[in-house]
Amino acid sequence: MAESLLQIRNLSASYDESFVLKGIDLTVYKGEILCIVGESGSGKSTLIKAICSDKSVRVTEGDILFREKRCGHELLGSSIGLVQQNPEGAFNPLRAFDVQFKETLKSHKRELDKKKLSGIFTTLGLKDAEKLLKMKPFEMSGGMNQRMAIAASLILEPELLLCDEITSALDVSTAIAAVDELLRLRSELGVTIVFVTHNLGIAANIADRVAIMYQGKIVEIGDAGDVLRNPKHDYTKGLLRDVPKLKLS
Amino acid sequence: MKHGTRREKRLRNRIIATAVLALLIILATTFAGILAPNDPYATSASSIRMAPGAQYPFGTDNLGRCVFSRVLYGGRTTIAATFLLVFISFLIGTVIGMLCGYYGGILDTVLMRLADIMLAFPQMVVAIAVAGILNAGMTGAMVALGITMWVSFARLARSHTFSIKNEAYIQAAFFAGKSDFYIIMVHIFPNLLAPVLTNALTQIGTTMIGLSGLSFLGLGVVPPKAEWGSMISEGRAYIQIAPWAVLFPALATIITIIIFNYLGDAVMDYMEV
Amino acid sequence: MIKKAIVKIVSLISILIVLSFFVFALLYLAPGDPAEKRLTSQGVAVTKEVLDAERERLGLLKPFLVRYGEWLVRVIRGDFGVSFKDDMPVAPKLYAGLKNTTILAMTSLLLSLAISFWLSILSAIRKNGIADNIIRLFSFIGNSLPNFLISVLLMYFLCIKIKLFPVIAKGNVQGLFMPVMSLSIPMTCRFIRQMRTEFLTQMKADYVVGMWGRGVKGRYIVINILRNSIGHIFTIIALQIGTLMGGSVVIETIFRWPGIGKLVMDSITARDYPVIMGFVIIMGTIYVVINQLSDILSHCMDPRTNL
Amino acid sequence: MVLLEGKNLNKCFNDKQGYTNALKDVSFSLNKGEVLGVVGESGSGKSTLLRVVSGMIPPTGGSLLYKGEEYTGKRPRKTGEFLQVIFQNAKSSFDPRMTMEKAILENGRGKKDRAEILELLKLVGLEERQLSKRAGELSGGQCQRMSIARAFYSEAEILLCDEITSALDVSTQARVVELLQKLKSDGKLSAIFISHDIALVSMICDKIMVMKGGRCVEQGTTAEVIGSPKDEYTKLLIDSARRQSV
Repeated sequence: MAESLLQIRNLSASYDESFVLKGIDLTVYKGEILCIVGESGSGKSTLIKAICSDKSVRVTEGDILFREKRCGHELLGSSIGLVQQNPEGAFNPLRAFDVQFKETLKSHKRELDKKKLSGIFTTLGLKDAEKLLKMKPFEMSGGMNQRMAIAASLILEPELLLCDEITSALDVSTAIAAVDELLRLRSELGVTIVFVTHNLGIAANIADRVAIMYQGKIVEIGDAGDVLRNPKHDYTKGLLRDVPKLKLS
Repeated sequence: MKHGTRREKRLRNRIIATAVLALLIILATTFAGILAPNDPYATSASSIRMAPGAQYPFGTDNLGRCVFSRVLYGGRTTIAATFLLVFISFLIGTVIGMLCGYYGGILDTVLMRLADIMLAFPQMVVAIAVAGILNAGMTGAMVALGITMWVSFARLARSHTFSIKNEAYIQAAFFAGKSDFYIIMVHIFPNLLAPVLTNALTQIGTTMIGLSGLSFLGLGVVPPKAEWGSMISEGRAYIQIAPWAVLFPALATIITIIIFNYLGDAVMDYMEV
Repeated sequence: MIKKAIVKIVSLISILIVLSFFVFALLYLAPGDPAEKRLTSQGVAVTKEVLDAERERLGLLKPFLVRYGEWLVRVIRGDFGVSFKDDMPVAPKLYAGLKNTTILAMTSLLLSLAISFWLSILSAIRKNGIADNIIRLFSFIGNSLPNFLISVLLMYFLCIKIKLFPVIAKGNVQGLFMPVMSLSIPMTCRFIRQMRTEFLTQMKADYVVGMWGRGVKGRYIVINILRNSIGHIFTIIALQIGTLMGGSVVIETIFRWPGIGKLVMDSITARDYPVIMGFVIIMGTIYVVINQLSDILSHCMDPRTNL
Repeated sequence: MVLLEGKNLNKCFNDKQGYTNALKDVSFSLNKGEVLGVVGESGSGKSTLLRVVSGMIPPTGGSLLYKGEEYTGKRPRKTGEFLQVIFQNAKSSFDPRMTMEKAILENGRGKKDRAEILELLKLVGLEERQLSKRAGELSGGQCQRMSIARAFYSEAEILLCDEITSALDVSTQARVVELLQKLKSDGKLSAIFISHDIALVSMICDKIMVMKGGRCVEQGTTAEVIGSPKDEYTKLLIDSARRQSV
């Protein structure tokens, strides 16, 4: 595939005094959507935190390289965008969106480009950008906040977007719609996406490649079709067997 | 039991150490009768305002009474009154709070409205007025502070009862056919005890400050009964000549309040972990 | 909005009515009969005839609620009755005292706020650092000290040991120093503790994580934290006003500051009930109004909170 | 034999937001040994249905029958004699200070039969030593098994399962589903199974009811509903589920 964007080499990390990541090797290529699938306690959220250089995660071994350079907090926002599970958590609920967008941009020494922003809004299916920007997060629904959070990440034009369980709080049909939106984003803006989820079904829908995590390790990684159709690792096989399937009779 | 992290262990040690100190203070004042070298009420014209020495470790006051003995006896008054007041408030507040949280409805509205109104008044202002008008010594002072103190317990117990009541295990108890009384006593009370007791612990320091403040103003104990606040107030008049009559009870007050406050803080931190 | 305002005003008025009823009832809970109290506090020999005449004059023979109503109407007009001691109207005394108390209390409050605001920010930002530990230690100790103790100790060390200030306060700036210190030290410590907790709560809020994830600069995050804390800080201040009122009684008595607190303590000694009642009514009203105002302010700052 | 029946159930809530119709004219029937699945997304009224049927809240209209006898308006203390609820959050359905044994005994209405408890434990795939544990010391899946054992101990015939697997991991969920399938094939299970996941429901249930906006939009045997859905919304749900299946 194309050039590599993010490289994780032999990463071990601890969180809350216990080791949760053991020898992770992972490369994210430009333009792809990589899904990291794992159950609770698999270490998938810790991996995201480690990529973001969150202080609560202590890297004990290995490197995380973004474009051949060590990852640091300064990359967050401008090069690596992060969208979190809790949509209300992205913004200060009490202040209007436009102020918060401006603060985000100013932190990266940029100005608010209204045209670009409304372009992103349209891609995300948000109408009437002017009015939305005047509103405050607490006045809007979770779904709208989720989109605004994605917009706030995209306005900085990051090359890599990390999505942490963003569909798990949504209903089935809404989750599918959100997935479609992300796919459209990729095709229109060419952003690389790392999508973390516990839901294999969602992964099957969105991923180019899938990485299965179990007990702090990546047990299997490969093209989505390969991994999901011909799993090699026992854990993946079990996981695939356990996904509820529609029974017709 | 759960395995403690380092932080938890450190907190637990802190709590134990402070609790031992608190216990020592309580014991020292409870057994004031044995520990005190002199009669705290015996006046003696020959030993007025004597500096600390062998016979009177903390010196004597204006009437020749032993300050050390009075500090011990005074501590008993303050600590006993504080514990009694906190305990009564705890009892009344918790029962009211549990009933309000559990049954809701009119009972809840009326009692919580009352609690709101109680909190709407400045506590010390009301306490000073009540204690001043009742003129009933330490009981008056306790009533004056108790009027508003039960409210914090009631509110806390109510909000915890409220959230416990919405837990599935209460529903499960309903489906098991259990009575309201059983549910309150077996499921609700034990589960809200920890936070409410923590509140009781943090209230001890505040209550001591309040009670000794009222005594200082002459609205608490009736002289000659020993109490730290009133001893400081009496000694203030001749502080230039006999500073020990003020400084020792002051020191006792500070140390006691600090220990109890520290204990309260530590337990609160521990509960949050 | 209008509905909310009406609800707020109604609750304010009902609280004040309960307060006034409570105060009026208190007089009757007190041991002895008001007429007798009045006569004894004036040093008149109490005989049955004098007592009956006094009862008649005070209107004590009317039903309780009627007397309460008449008293309430007078209070609303600003008439707190006449002093038992010297038959002078109580209101002017109370107002004069209130003015001095306000000077003392406001100075202490502003001083405490000015100090505690910066220290608590410093303490919260440098959590578990050296500065934080020192600030926490001092604020913990200060919070554990009753203000009568602080004033006695200050007096001993500053006035007697090093003779920096006169023992008895005069109504000037120099006289203000000691009482203000005594009131401010514990209040500053309480403010620091409460504001620090508030800032720390805000720092843990989801939005801070979200902003951090977008690479927003620290100074903008601080602005957001301060913005969201304001509502709570109003509440913290309003609640401290009550403690301040109680504290000023003690401090004014110790330093002989001619405020309303000293007035009420003198009246308690002299069993001069109208002054005590007036004191509770005035202080209660101020406190209730301030708290309701702070509710409204924090609702404006954070519309999610209930009014 | 018809065990449980609901006829034209209605439920209105009258709260601060105004008047909401959470349940509109919903009818169902449950036979012995049968599992009825209720599917819907958030706000569909499926949880309200469970609360009404179990007696936690009274319906505003319609009637509920158990073996032909009306029990509308009866509260959980009474309905608990013939139906038991398994809650979504298994851990919080046990008092954190109570051992499992005590919690199970509590549901026996005075009965104290340790042998039966041990048998039930075997049935749900747990071990005796877990009886002395508290909810915090067990995993979510174990707690959910425990609450099934507790429900069986009460000798109630009907289980109402409220999203009982949605807080669990996929693999844990699969084990609980297997347990339910086994209980069903042994003829021990008559239940209403509420879930947002139509695939999951299709694996366990004999009959399916699809709910949207408080209304039942489609009802029938699993084969009918999944095989030839009539309602658009059902089709959408099945479609989403298909896309999510691997």
